[in-house]
Amino acid sequence: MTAALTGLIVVPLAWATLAFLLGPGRGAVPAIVALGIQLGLAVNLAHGVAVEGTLVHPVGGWGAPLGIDLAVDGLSAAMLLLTQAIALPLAVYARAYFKADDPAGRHFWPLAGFLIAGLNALFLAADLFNLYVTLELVGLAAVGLVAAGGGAPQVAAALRYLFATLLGSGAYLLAVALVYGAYGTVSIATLLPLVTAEAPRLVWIAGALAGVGLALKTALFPFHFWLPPAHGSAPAPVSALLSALVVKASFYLILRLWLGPFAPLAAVADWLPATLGAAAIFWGSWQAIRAVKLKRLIAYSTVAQLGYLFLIFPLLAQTGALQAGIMQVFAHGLAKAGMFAAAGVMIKATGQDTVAGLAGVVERLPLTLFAFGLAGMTLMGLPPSSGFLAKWLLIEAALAQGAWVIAIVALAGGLLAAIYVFRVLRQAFLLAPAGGDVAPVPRTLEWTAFALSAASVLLGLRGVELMQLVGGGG
Amino acid sequence: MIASTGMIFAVTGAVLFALGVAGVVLIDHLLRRILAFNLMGSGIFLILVGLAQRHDVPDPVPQAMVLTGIVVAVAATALALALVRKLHALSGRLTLPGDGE
Amino acid sequence: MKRLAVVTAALAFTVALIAAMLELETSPIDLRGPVAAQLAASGVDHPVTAVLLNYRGYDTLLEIAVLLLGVLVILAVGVDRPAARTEQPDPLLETLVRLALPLMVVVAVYLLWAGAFRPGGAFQAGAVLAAAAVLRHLAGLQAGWAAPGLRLRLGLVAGFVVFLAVAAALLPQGALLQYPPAQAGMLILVIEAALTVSLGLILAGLFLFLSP
Amino acid sequence: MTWGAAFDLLLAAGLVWSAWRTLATRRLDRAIVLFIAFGLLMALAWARLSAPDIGLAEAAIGAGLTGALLLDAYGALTGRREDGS
Amino acid sequence: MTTNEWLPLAVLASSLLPGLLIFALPEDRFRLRTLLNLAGALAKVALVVALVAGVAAGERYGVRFAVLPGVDLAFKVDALGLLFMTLSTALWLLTTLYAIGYLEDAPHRSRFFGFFSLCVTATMGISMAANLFTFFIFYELLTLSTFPLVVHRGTPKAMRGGTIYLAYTLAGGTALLTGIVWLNHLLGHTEFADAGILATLGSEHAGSLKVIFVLLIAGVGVKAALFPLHGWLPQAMVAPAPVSALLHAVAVVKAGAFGIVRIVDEIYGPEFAQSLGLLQPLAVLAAITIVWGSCRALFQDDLKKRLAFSTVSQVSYITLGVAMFGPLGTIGGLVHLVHQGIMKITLFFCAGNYAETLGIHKVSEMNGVGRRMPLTTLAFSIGALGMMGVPLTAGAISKLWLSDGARAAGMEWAVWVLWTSSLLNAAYFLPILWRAWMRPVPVAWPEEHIPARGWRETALLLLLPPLFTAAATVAAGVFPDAAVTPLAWARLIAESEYLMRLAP
Repeated sequence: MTAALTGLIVVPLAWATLAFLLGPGRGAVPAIVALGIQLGLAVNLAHGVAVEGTLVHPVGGWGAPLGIDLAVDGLSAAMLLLTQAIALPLAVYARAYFKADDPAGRHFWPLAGFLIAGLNALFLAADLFNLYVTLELVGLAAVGLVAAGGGAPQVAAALRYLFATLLGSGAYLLAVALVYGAYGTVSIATLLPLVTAEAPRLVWIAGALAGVGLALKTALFPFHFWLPPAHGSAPAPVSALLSALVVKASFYLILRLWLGPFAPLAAVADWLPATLGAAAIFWGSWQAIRAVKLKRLIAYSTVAQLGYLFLIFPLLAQTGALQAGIMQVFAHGLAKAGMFAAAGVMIKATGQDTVAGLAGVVERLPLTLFAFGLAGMTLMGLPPSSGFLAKWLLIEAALAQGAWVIAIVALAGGLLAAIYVFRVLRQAFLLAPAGGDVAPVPRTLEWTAFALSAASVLLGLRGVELMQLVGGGG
Repeated sequence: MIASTGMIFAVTGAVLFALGVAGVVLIDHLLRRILAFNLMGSGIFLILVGLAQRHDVPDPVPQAMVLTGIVVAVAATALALALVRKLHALSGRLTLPGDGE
Repeated sequence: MKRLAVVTAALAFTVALIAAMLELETSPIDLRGPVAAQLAASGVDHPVTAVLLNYRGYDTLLEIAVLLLGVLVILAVGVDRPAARTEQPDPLLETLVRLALPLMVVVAVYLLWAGAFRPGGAFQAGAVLAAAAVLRHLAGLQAGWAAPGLRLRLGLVAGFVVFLAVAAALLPQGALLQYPPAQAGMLILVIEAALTVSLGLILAGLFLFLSP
Repeated sequence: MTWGAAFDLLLAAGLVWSAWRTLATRRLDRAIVLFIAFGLLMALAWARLSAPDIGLAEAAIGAGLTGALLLDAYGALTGRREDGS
Repeated sequence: MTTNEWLPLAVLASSLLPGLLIFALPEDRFRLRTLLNLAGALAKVALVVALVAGVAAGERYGVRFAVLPGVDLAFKVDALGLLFMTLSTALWLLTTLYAIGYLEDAPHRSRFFGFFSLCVTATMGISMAANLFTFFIFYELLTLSTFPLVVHRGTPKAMRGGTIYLAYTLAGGTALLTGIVWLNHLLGHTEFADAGILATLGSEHAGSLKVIFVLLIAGVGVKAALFPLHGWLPQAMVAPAPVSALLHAVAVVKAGAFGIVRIVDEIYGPEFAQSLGLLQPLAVLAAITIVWGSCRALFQDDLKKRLAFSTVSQVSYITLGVAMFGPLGTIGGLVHLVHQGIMKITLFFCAGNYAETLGIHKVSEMNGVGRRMPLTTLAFSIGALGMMGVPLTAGAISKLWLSDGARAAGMEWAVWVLWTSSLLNAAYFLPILWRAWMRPVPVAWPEEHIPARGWRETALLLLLPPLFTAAATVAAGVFPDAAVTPLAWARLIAESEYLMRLAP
């Protein structure tokens, strides 16, 4: 288990470095092999946690608060599992997606490697300052992936993204500074008993700063402004990584702090995130419904889907809500990765990134459209899909605690999602325009997109293990 | 205790942070915005060390953290400058296009 | 309008923050004690270096990754630089730099070695090396770097690789980066030496990869 | 109030002023120079905070390298640059 | 895994696997596709026969998988489910044959038959669902898998129809889901059981249970085309004839009606529903739908539209029967579930034949078509007469039991509704028959695709299915008391729902 835990950090760092050494455009194969190993490690770790419970690893052997601890519980084990499970197929996808001469792909592998290393390190971190470093690692890698070899729109989007992420991590770092000032430690475990509802005002300010900073990184409404350009203009594999995983990382951290050290303070504000989440659902869906570009539509759908994650906060008194949140993280992660992958195929084939340009895709790329449809099912929360289970759990938790509004918002969100998903499907089912020819696309792209989307649906047929894993942790 | 060196610079840090954030939000010129970010960062570092040393007893832990922070900051700055220069080379502009969409 | 709102908000925040800082009592936990107590086992005599490379060495490891990332993104963005400046830099500066360079290298080595027991260490040493490179560039003795060849790439990652390798190799000790007290000093010196070179190259690269 | 405290306050004032000018001054090149000055003052502050390690790093990296980067960027951008706010 | 556990899964697989394989097939593999279709359909028939025999012999079939802690994907095969399953299996076989003939060298057949099989899989799931959770899963799956069929032609008109269909069904699905989760929250489970499961719940929940009932019925009412939720059905007429058959007789509408039966009889239970005073309003709603649908049908010149509104009216017979307190009504409703299917599919097959053979889409174009296509028109006439409830047809049996049920439940007015409906049915079917048989043959048909060869007025695969169902319509009317008729099953089911023995 220790080997798995540390391996999830060392292995990606190693192959990222290797990819850099091999030089531009190289390193796909080692990356894919390594990601296969990482997936094995994550499964092993999740199983270990499910059996033996939380595991703490004192880096350097000192142990907190002097040293830095790594810790894995059900929650982090689940996130690690999701990360590797999405990263592997996306790596296969990216290898086929980037042609040798594609400037956007020349530095993809080392950047992706550091990104995934950062994500794993973040999910394993149990130290507020160490979390800051991992946040920067993830943030800068993500910005780099958006900007890599891009034109003016990509670079502008990357800059906007960079400013958002720097501002966010700045607020978070100040929070860390204040916490250290107040308690003399940044180890979450050590802080846990120290922070009480009678905490000094400085700690409340810290909590607020951390919350705002991380909400900014998670693109929670109204801080979503940076997401659509970044996720909408990046190459498909990058958009997929960003939408599926990166925004989830900062959400995970919010959840971690909310349930952990800041729990005594969180109670006062629990309706705020839910309200913003609801706003995100409606605003994001509305923007997706009227988006002209396909990837823009999907990016706005991410804004909306992230809203669901924040609906759980007032309900966290019962584990059902946490399970609903994690199920939604999985559902959206897998589905959105699949959807961006599918969109990438359609755009490569039709040569344009517009919804209108999709007419006749059903004849040319049936498998890809099927993948898009399956991912759409999950986003709409239609059965049998993990999105449906997430919706079911959320509504049940809401009813159990008499929070009708949340149930209604969740249901309404599903219908709105249906509008923008079927907007795409309808267009694709239209008869192909005469002579509108499509470029050939590698089958690998189609199949990986399909695999991700199918996974998001199949998880809807068996969520027990995942729920038990999270029920035990968190 | 207010007159302690640590506290003085912690307070200074608070002012610098606010100044930096205000600059980041209000200034459109990208190079200046990067300057503002650096000011914000310096403010945070001062608070981190100053607050921890508010009794003027050196504390190596936050000092080490700030060393880490400074290095991260310079990496971020260089990265930002690279993007700004690329954007300028591609579009000739030194401000971000407003959300047209 | 926006300006006014932001400024008032910033002021209000500052006041609240300062007030809250002033009313702070002494913190329940004080790491100075443990830091000093474990210093003997840490392999170095300078507490900051002990924290940086031993107690919280893991942070530093990831931080080097962040630095590498910086270089990487600069390369990935592919800044097209202005053509090399043609006018000759004045010979005085040139000779000054020529004289200063060896001195700076010496300083760097000293800082590296000093870091074990007094202020200094890989970061400062690396920074000095980087400064030297930048000076050479400004004096026109050193062209900006194009896409790095294998040797340069090796140099850039060497420190990180050594650090990571040591961290992983120590896993059998029980934990990542768990130095055996006996060899701690030696291992840290090895890591710092490698880091000094790489940090020098990386920090210089942040500049030279952007310049003609 | 001791001399030390007085110096600290002076230094603090210098930091805030240089920071303010960095953002407020009209000319960009001057702003960058002010920022470098700010960095050097920071180095002093670190020394006062008995953090010489940071002082060294700040001087070399914060002021030196960052300053060089900014000036270099400024040089590269002043080809065709619109004037920002 | 025991036989009794995997048999239900085999029923699902027998259409799911062919469906998935067909998706993968290239367009031109005509024979292999046909083989897969028929193999699947026949295998399913065999399985169903086995199940019928087993259930009749008191065997219990079922299997469940945990999806979430405390929430199971659960299947069971009981008399009620089998009634629906048998109907759709038999009709699926016929519809497949018909569709093979109908889609001769039409484009995208792989896609069509793939989703076609998924539809039937969903229907099977609905019929075997052991709790509302499972029911909902397949209910929504049915929605999704029918959409591509409705928009199959890819014309803007088809898109409009498909969009309206989705708007109704997805909204309905949302209501249904709300009701189910709420119920699950109150009760801790949603398992179907004879005579219902809610009676145990304290009276303090009466209020919420009424609201839940409305939500659930609204949810399934959309597919059952219950007034005022029927708007999508006439719009969905843009679909090809086999799809219409699927929508109206085999799967969609039936799934809705079947859902109403499950909810009323096995979630609330007749007694409890009656005690909450829920049955009367449901009956009234059904009655309104019956009359309204018939009235609208009167004024449709488009043949398929007229048939569609007739469906709206006829399906509510089932709801009406279930809403009558007492076993007789239930029997009537269940019998009609089957009979309406047989009769309506006959009519749609025939409508399809007219369109495919002679390009006839409107009633006004049907003059003398009986001379040109006597067999088809004969089948059509039988179906139409059945709809009116003319003696010696299946329709007569349904109406007989429904009327008895109405009297037994003390709902005399319902009898009048039934009579009114019969008259209206006559009013919109008889003119068609008159035109078809009595009017002279026009100079030219709108557009003749298939020339007549001797007695074969059209392609064989188009001709046989309607003839077969027409024959079934008559058979069900002439020998209602034979051993394994729908009626016999319906009696068996009604007995279990009311936990009683009926006098033979």
